[in-house]
Amino acid sequence: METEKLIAIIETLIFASEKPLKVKYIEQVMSVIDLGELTIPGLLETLKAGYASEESGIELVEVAEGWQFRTKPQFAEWIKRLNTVRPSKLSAPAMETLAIVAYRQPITRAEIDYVRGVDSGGVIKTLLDKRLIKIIGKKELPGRPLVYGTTQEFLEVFSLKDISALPNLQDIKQMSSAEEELERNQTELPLPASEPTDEE
Amino acid sequence: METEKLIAIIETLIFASEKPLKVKYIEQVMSVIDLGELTIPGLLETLKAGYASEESGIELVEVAEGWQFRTKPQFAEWIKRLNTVRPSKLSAPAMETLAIVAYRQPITRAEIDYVRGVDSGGVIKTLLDKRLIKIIGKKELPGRPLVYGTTQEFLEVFSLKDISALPNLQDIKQMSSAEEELERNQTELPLPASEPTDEE
Amino acid sequence: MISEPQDYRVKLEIFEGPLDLLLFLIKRNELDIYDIPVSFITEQYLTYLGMMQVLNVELASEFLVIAATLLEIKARMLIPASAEPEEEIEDPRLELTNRLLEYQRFKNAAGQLNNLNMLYRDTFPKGMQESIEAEDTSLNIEADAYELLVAFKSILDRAKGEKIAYMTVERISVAQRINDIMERISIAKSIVFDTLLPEEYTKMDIVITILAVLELLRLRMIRCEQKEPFGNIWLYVPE
Repeated sequence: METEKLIAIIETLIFASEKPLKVKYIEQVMSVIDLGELTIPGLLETLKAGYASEESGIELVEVAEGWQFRTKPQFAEWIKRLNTVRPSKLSAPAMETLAIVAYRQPITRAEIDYVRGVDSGGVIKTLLDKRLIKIIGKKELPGRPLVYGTTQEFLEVFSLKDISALPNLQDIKQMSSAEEELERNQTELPLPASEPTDEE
Repeated sequence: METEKLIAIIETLIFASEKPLKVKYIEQVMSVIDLGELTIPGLLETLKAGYASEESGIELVEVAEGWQFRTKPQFAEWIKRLNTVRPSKLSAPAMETLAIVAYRQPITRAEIDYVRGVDSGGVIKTLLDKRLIKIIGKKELPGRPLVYGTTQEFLEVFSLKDISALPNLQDIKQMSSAEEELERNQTELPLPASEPTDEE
Repeated sequence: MISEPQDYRVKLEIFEGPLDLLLFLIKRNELDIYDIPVSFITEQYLTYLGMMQVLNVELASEFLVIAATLLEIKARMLIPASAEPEEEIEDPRLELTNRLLEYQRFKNAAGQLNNLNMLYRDTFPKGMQESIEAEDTSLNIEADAYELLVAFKSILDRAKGEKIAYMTVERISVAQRINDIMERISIAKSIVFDTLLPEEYTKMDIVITILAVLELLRLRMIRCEQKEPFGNIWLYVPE
């Protein structure tokens, strides 16, 4: 089969998929074809480059551990003018709480409350409803509190390839010694380790 | 504005639209631009020709209600293959119905219909087909209605050791800020049957 | 409508909590976060709280907790460092400083998240779904148990309002309803279905009544007739 045809198949698979499409599923579907020297990731890159360079308003992006077609950000204003699309917005408290969950997961509500200095019950509910965070288990602590983490939808909404693609937490100078102290002081309220960015 | 840019705007509008997009909406959105000699229908034809001639797997079609992108028919087989390879999510009605069965089994269809407030025949059939629920007997009620319960496969899909491992309502208490309400209501799932299945 | 206090309230709510307020005060007064002048900041903080109270802004209890913390730190700062010379005295401000730094980091992180290409704000996925679907009865399903729980909870929430009051008052069984119907029909000989329902009926009443009628039909204890489409349904005692 010619390369163009292979790429067209991949294009339709991603196009027809409602959610970002994982490479493994593309590979499974196309396992009946002898690709020769070619690989699915290689073909994906070719397809992506085609959309990127072209005068197209659409691009192929890698999000949430899969591939999806999306409109290029510079066209957002035009699409919003169509009132059929729902714009998304998160309040400042929601964004802040989401950031804490994203960088400190798994995290309990008590820990979120402590970092924010205010009760976060309502905001957590909002984020759960929006499916940006989810309950990922219970902590081995008295009362077995629930612990929260981010979802696939979180990655999709923020156009992140995977959780490691989160922007680095900006380090504030002179923090390290202060942080060690923090860790030592946390006997009553255990917070997760203070270097969150290098997990996974 | 160059023609390419205009076409890209139209492309993203159609792409992002949830329904086939009418020309008049495109015209409304783009009414702020001076198109000069160009017309929206003309630009649409150019865009359509671009997709048609290209090696793309996608085409722009005009259906009764407007314009939409679709995969070209010759790729349908590949998309069908994808649907069998990729795990699917349960639809919201299916998940809802399954939840009622899981938490209130044994339960009759009339009871499910009542709780959901809509006819659940189709959803029950889907769940039976997927072997997530099964008929576990008949109820000692007039008409001896069938009663449903969950299956072994259900436990496997949801990674549950046994049915007692289902998370309970206390687990989501902290999800909501109105905690007390939940506690008060959790035994009160109103069922039409005279003998509510008050297991637990 | 008196809208003035409301306006103030909106302005003051830019502080998401006491830590946010403290950070603001430190920044506004160009203070060193690693060497916070506690007396000064406590005074400023309390002034702010006082102002909010004057404006009738309801304060979250956390604001008062931090006020107490500040006062406590202030008091501990006054204890002479030489009291126990062999022990290394910890700076009483340390925990608060760390909390503020930590909070600051996440405020920054929230800003960074906000700068990413957000779906439905900066970028949009395909709006329409393809309708090519394979008939799929496979068990190839992605699901987790909490989704199930959440679905169940939303059912409970939805079920709330309407019924619970009725439920407890009249939890009538199908058997009871059958007896009711038979009693009335033996007197009246014929009866319109709708009149079997109580004056204020719930969905449950309908279900139970229908179940009762169906059962009676099955047992041939009544006969049922509808004279025209969408017309009244009449129930009779069979001859």
